[in-house]
Amino acid sequence: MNKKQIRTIEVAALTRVEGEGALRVVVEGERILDVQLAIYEPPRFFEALLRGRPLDETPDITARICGICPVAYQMTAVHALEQALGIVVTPEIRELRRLLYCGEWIESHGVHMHLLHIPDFFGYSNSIELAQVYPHQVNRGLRLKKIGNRLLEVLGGRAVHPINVAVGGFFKAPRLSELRSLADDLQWGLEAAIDVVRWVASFEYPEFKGDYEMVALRHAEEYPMNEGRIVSTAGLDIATDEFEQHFEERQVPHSTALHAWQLPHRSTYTVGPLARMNLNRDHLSACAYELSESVEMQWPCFNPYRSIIARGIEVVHAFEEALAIVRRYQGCSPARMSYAVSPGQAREGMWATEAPRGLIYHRYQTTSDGKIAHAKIIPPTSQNQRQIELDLAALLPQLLAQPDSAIGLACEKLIRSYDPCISCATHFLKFEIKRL
Amino acid sequence: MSIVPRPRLGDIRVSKPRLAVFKFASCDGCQLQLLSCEDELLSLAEELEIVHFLEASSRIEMGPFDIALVEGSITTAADLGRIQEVRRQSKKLVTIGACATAGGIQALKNWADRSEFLRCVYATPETIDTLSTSTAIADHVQVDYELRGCPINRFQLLDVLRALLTDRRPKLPSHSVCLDCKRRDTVCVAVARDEICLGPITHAGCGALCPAFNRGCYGCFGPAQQSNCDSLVDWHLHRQVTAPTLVPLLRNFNAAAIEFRDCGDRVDPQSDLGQNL
Amino acid sequence: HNNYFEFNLGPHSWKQFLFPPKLTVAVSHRDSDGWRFETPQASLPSYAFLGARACELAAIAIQDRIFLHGPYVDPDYKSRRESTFIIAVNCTVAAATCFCTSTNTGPKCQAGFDLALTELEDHFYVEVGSVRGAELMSELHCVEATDVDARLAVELQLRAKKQISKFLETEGLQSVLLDNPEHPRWDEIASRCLSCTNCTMVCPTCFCSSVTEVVDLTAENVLRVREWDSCFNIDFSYMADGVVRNSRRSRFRQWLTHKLASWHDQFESSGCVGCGRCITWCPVGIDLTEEVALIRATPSSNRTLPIVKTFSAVCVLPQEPTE
Amino acid sequence: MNADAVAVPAVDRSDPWKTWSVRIARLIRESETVFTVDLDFMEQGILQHYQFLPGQFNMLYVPSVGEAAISIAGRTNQGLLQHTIRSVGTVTQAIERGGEGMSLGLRGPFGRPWPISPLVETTATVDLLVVAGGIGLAPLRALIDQVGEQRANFGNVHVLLGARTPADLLYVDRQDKWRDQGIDVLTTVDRGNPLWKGHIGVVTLLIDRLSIARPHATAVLTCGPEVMMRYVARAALRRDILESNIWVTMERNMNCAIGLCGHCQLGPKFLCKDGPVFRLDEVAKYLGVQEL
Ligand SMILES: Cc1cc2nc3c(=O)[nH]c(=O)nc-3n(C[C@H](O)[C@H](O)[C@H](O)COP(=O)(O)OP(=O)(O)OC[C@H]3O[C@@H](n4cnc5c(N)ncnc54)[C@H](O)[C@@H]3O)c2cc1C
Ligand code: SF4
Ligand code: SF4
Ligand code: SF4
Repeated sequence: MNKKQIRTIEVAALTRVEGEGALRVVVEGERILDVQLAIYEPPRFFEALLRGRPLDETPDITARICGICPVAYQMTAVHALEQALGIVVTPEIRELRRLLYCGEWIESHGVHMHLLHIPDFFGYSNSIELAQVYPHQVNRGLRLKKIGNRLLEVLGGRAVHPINVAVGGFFKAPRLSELRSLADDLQWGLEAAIDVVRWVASFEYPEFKGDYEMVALRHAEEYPMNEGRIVSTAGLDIATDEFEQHFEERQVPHSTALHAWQLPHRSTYTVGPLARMNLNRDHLSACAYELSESVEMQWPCFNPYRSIIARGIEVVHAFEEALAIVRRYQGCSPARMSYAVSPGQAREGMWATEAPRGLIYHRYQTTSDGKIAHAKIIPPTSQNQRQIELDLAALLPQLLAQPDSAIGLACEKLIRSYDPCISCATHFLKFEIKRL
Repeated sequence: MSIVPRPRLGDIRVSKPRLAVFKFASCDGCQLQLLSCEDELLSLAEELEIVHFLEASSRIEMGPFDIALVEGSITTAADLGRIQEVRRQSKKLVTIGACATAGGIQALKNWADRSEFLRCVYATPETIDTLSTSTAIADHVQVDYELRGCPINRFQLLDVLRALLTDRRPKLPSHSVCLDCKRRDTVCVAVARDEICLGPITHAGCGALCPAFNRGCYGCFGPAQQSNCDSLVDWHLHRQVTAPTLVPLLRNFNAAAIEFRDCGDRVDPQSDLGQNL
Repeated sequence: HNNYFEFNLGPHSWKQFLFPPKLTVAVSHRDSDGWRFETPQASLPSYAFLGARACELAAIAIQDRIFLHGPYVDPDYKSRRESTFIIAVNCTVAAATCFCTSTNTGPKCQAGFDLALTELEDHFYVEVGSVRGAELMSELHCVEATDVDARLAVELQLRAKKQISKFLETEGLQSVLLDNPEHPRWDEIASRCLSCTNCTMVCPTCFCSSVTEVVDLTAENVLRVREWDSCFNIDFSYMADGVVRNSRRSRFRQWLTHKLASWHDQFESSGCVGCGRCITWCPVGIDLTEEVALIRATPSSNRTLPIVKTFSAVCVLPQEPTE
Repeated sequence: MNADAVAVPAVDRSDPWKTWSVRIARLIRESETVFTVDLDFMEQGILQHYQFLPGQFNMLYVPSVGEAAISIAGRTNQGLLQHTIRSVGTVTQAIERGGEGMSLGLRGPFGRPWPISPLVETTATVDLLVVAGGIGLAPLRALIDQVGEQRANFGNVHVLLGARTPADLLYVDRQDKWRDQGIDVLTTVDRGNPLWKGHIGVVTLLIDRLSIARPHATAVLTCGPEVMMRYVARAALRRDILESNIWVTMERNMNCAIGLCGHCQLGPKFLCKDGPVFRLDEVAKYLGVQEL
C-alpha cells in the first residue's frame, strides 16, 4: 500500500459558539483518523467548589457556570434541592418558573439564531455584517432577544445571573402591573417570531441525516421545561431519578469537558430543541404547532442543520406561553415556600430540566446542617459532544476534495447548528494535541 | 431603532478604533452583556470595528487593538502567557466582571486543596493544566479600567466604550449599594427584614437589585472603595450571627478581592490564611 | 391596635417628593450651529402629604431655607413646594430613636402644616394651620371639637413627649464639634462607620447632590441629571489634584459637624430635627447622640488651628475700617 | 475692609441652571498645559450685557462630559470673555481638544469677587500686594487690569508671580503693560533655564525682600495652590500686614456653583457663593485642618 499523505485540518478557535474550543481533524488519504472537538475552556470546578457551601446559595453559584443559560442551572438546582428537602411549590410559583424559562429560551435562542447562526446561511462572519444587507431581520432579531431579556429582568432582576430565584420559589413575586406591562411586547414578539420561522425555513439546508437517538423530557400535558420523564426516540422512558443508571459522563483526553454516553453500550445520543420537538411536538402551543405543520419539514427530523427551525418554533412557543401566563397572572403569594433543614438528616435530590440547548441534570447531596455535600451537574453540551464528533466524521468524506479552510468552515457550521455551549460544559479539561 | 443599509463593513476600511474581546476562565455572561446592548449594538459597530470577538464573529484579526475587553480570570499556565500578549497588543485594556477583576467564583479554589478539587470532577486529573489559584487580570498586567460585577452592568459597559471613543475618562461611581437603594426608594432589608446584606460594603453598579427583590446583597460587584468590611462583620458577630454564615457571603464571586478576602480570613475559624496566595 | 397613626416615622422622609432623588435640571441639543441649552419646565406634581410629623415639618422648613431662601432658588423645589398640601399628625407615641425634644422640633406640630391631626380613640382632633386648610375643613362634615377633645389631644401629645428617652445636649454644641477636629473619637467612629451613605440618604434635611451627564445614542441630546449624593462618598470631594476627604474619619466628621454645627452658620438652625432616622437605619448602629456626648465628655487637647496659632502674637487685629 | 460690601451683577437667581451657548472664537496657548479661550455668545446682545467682577467664575460646560468652574480672566479688546484653563481632566481636556469653533455652555458669573470697591473706597489709599502662583494668576488678571486702569486710586502696587519654570509663566506680554501702568511686577520660578535671568525660588521669598512701607494700609490678594497661599499669608503676617487685609481664594470640588449641591463646603463656607475669595480671618481656622 502506498504511504498516504496525512492531512491535519485545524480550526484553532471555534467562533460564534459560547465558550472557547477548537477542532482538529486528522485524515489519511480518504480515511478519517480522528475528529476531536477540543475544548480548551479552562476548568472552573463547580462541583468541587459547591461542596460545603450553604445549599441556598446553589442557584446563585451554579448560575455562574454559564452566562448564556443561567436560568437552566438555577431551575435545575432549585428543583433538585426541593426534591431533597421535600419542598412542594404552589402552582403559582411553578407557573412563574415556566415564565422565567420562557424568557431564557427567547433570549438564548435569540442570541444563537440571530447573532451566531444565521450569518452562516448568508456567508457573513457576523450579524453586524449581516445587518448591512438584512437590517430589518437583524433588528427584528435584536428586538426579540431584548423582549426575552426584559422578561428575565422583570422576573429575575436581571437577565444574566438573575437574583430572584430561590430554593422554594422567588424572593419576590412580580407585581401584576409589571407583568401585564409586558403583554404588548410579547404579542409583538409572537408575531415577529412567526415571521422569523418562515424566513429561516426558507433557507437552504444541506441534506444530512444522523442516525441518532434523541433524548428529551416529556411531560404529560405541556411542552417540557421544568419537569417530565426522560424519553428518547428509541423508546426510552424513565423517571429523572433514574438518569444516572442510564447515562454516564466520562473524561476524554482531548477536552476539558466530560463526555456523556448512554449505558449499557456507551452509545451516543443528542439533546436539544430538535430532540424536544421530535418528542413533544403535540404539546406545542397552538401557533407553534400550526407553524411546525406548515413549514417545510419532516417530523421527526434528524438533520442537525435544521435545528434552527426547531429553535425558532420554540421561540414562538415561548412567546405564546409567556403571553398566556402573563395574562393569567393574578399575583403569587407566598412567593417562596419556607423550609427548614431538619437537623441530623442528610438528603439527596436530583432533577432534570430543559435548558435551551437540551436536557440538563443535577444531583445534590446535602448535609444535615444545610450544606452541599456532593454535586453532580451534567449540562447539555457534554451530552452532545460525542455526537457532534461523529457527525463530523460522517460529514467529512464528502468534503475531502475541498481545501482545508473550506472544510474547516463546513465543520464549524455543523458544530454551530448544535449551539454548543462550551462554558456550560462545567468540568472541562485541557486539550492535548496528539501528534501523529 | 433602525439602520440604513450601507456598504459592507469590509468595503469601508476607515480607521475606526479596533475592539477586541478576550475570554479567560469565565461564564461568558459579561461578554454577553455587549450583545445585550440590543439598541446600541449596531450603532456601536459603526463607531468601532469589532475585530476579535470569538463569541459573536468569525472574523478574527490580529492585534494591535485600540480597546481590549477582557473577561475571565487566570487559572492556567497557558493563560498566564496569553494575557501578557493581549496586554502587549492593546492600547486600552478594560477588565469586565468579577472573574477578571477579582478571580471570580472559581477563586474559591485558592482556599482549597487543588488535587482534591481536580479529583472531585475528573477521574484522571493528570491531563489538566491548571494553576492552584484563580487570579484577577490586574495581578498580571496593568489594567486601564475595571468594570465590576457578576455580571457587569451593560450601561456601564456602554459608558466606558463611549468614553474611550471620545477620549474621556469614564464615570464609574465607587459608592456603596446603599446609596442606590435609597435613590430607588427601597426600604433597607438589613434593618427592616433583618437580612444580612453586604450592600454597605459593596461597590455600586447593579442599581441595588437584590434589596429591591427583598434579599440582602451578596456582594457580586465586589468591595466598594475603602469599604469597612470588618465593621459590618463584627456587627453581625456581635449579634450572634456565626462566622460559618458570614464567611461564605464574603467568599463568593469576589472571594479573592482583597477586602473581602482578608475580612473572611480574619473571621474564618478554619482559615489557613490564603496558603495558595 | 386599631389606630392609623400610632407609629412614628416611615423609612423615607418626604424629602423624596420635594427634592427628588433624580431630576433632570438641564437639557442640551446639538444642531448645526452647536449646542442649545434649555432648562426643563419645573415639574408640577400636586402632593398632599398625609401623616407628616412635627420633626418632618421642621425638616421641610429647613430645606425651604436651603432651596428657597438662599441667594439662588431651586425652581423645581419651589414649584413642588408651592403645590404641596400638608396634613400633619401629632405623634402620640415615641420611638426609642426619637429625640425631637432635644432639637426643639416636636413632638407637637407647631407650624408648617395646613391641617394637623391628633388621633383620638375614634375620631381625629384637627388643628387648622393655613387658609387652604381652613377651606378644606369647611367642605368636610366635621363637628366642632370639645374641650374634652382638646384636653385629650394634649394628653396624648404629652404621652409621646414623656416616652422620648433619647437626648442630645445642644448647649454649646457648635463649639464642641468645631473646636475638636482632631478628637480621638473621630478615629474610633471611623473604625465602625461604613461610609455607606445611609444616614445622609434617610436624613430629611441632607441636601447634597451631584449632576451627571446622560447621553443618548447619537450624543446629540444630553440631559443633566441631578442625583442625591453624599458627603460620605469619596468622589464627592474629588479634585484634580486629589480627594480632599479621603478617609472615613474625615467624611464622618464632615457629616456630623455640618449637620450639628456649621449648619447654624449657613442656615441659622441645626441641620438635625431629632427624627432619629440616621440611628434607625445605620447598618452598624452608630448613634449620633452617643457620639456627640462622648466628644463632649472629653474635649481633645490638640486643637490645631495653625495659621491663627502661629501668628496670633504678631497679628494684632485692628478694628475694621468702615465702608 | 468689609467682606460683603461688593455689588454682584445679577444672574437670574430663579433659574440658576440657565446655560448660555458660547463658542470658542480663539484658543491661545499659554504654556504646555495652559491655554486661554476667547468666548463669544451665540445669542446677539448677551456679550455686551454680560457683566462680571474680577475674581468671579463661570461654569463652562461640555455636554456629555461635564462642567468645570473656571475664573473669568478678563475680556479681549473686542470684549470677548477670556478664560485661562489648565488642562487637567475630563472637561478641561475636552475644551482643549475642541479648540477654536467649539460650542460650549456657560453659566455664570458666580461667586464673590475680589474686594476692589471696598479697597478703593477706604479713606486712605491702599497699597496692594498681589501674589499669584501658576494658574492662580488667571482669576487675578482682571483685577490687575482694573487696578492698572485705575492706578491713581492705589498706592504702591506689587505683583509677584511664581511659576514652576519660565515656560509656565502666564500672560508674559501683559506683564509689560502692567509695568507701564506703574505696577511693580516681579517674577520667580522654581527651576530656571539658561536664558532665565530672573528670580529663582518660591514667591514668599520675594515678599520677604519687598519693602512694605505701610503694612497696615497694605492689602494682600493671593491665589494659587493652598500651600502657597498659606506661606504667603504667613509671610505677610510676619511683615505686619493685618489678617483682615489678606484675601485668599479657596478651591473645592464644585458641582452646582449656586450653593445647593454641598460639594464645595469648607467648614461653614460654601466656596461657590461665600467665596471663592475669602478674607483670611474668615477661613484661617479651616486652613490648617487636614481633610476638612
Ligand atoms: C472657583 C474656581 C475657579 C477656578 N478657576 C480656574 C481657572 O481659571 N482655570 C483653571 O484651569 N482651573 C480653574 N479651577 C479649577 C477647575 O475648576 C478644575 O481644574 C476643573 O474642574 C477640573 O475639571 P476636569 O473635568 O478637567 O477635571 P477632572 O479631574 O476630570 O474632574 C472632574 C470633576 O471633578 C471636579 N473637580 C476636579 N477638580 C476640581 C478642582 N480643582 N476644583 C473644583 N472641582 C474640581 C469637578 O466637578 C469636575 O467636573 C477653578 C476652580 C474653582 C473652584
Ligand atoms: S464575572 Fe460573573 S458573569 Fe462575568 S464572566 Fe465571570 S462568572 Fe460570568
Ligand atoms: S445587590 Fe449586591 S449581589 Fe445583588 S446584584 Fe447588586 S451588587 Fe450584586
Ligand atoms: S441627623 Fe439623623 S436624627 Fe437628625 S434629622 Fe438627620 S436623620 Fe434625623
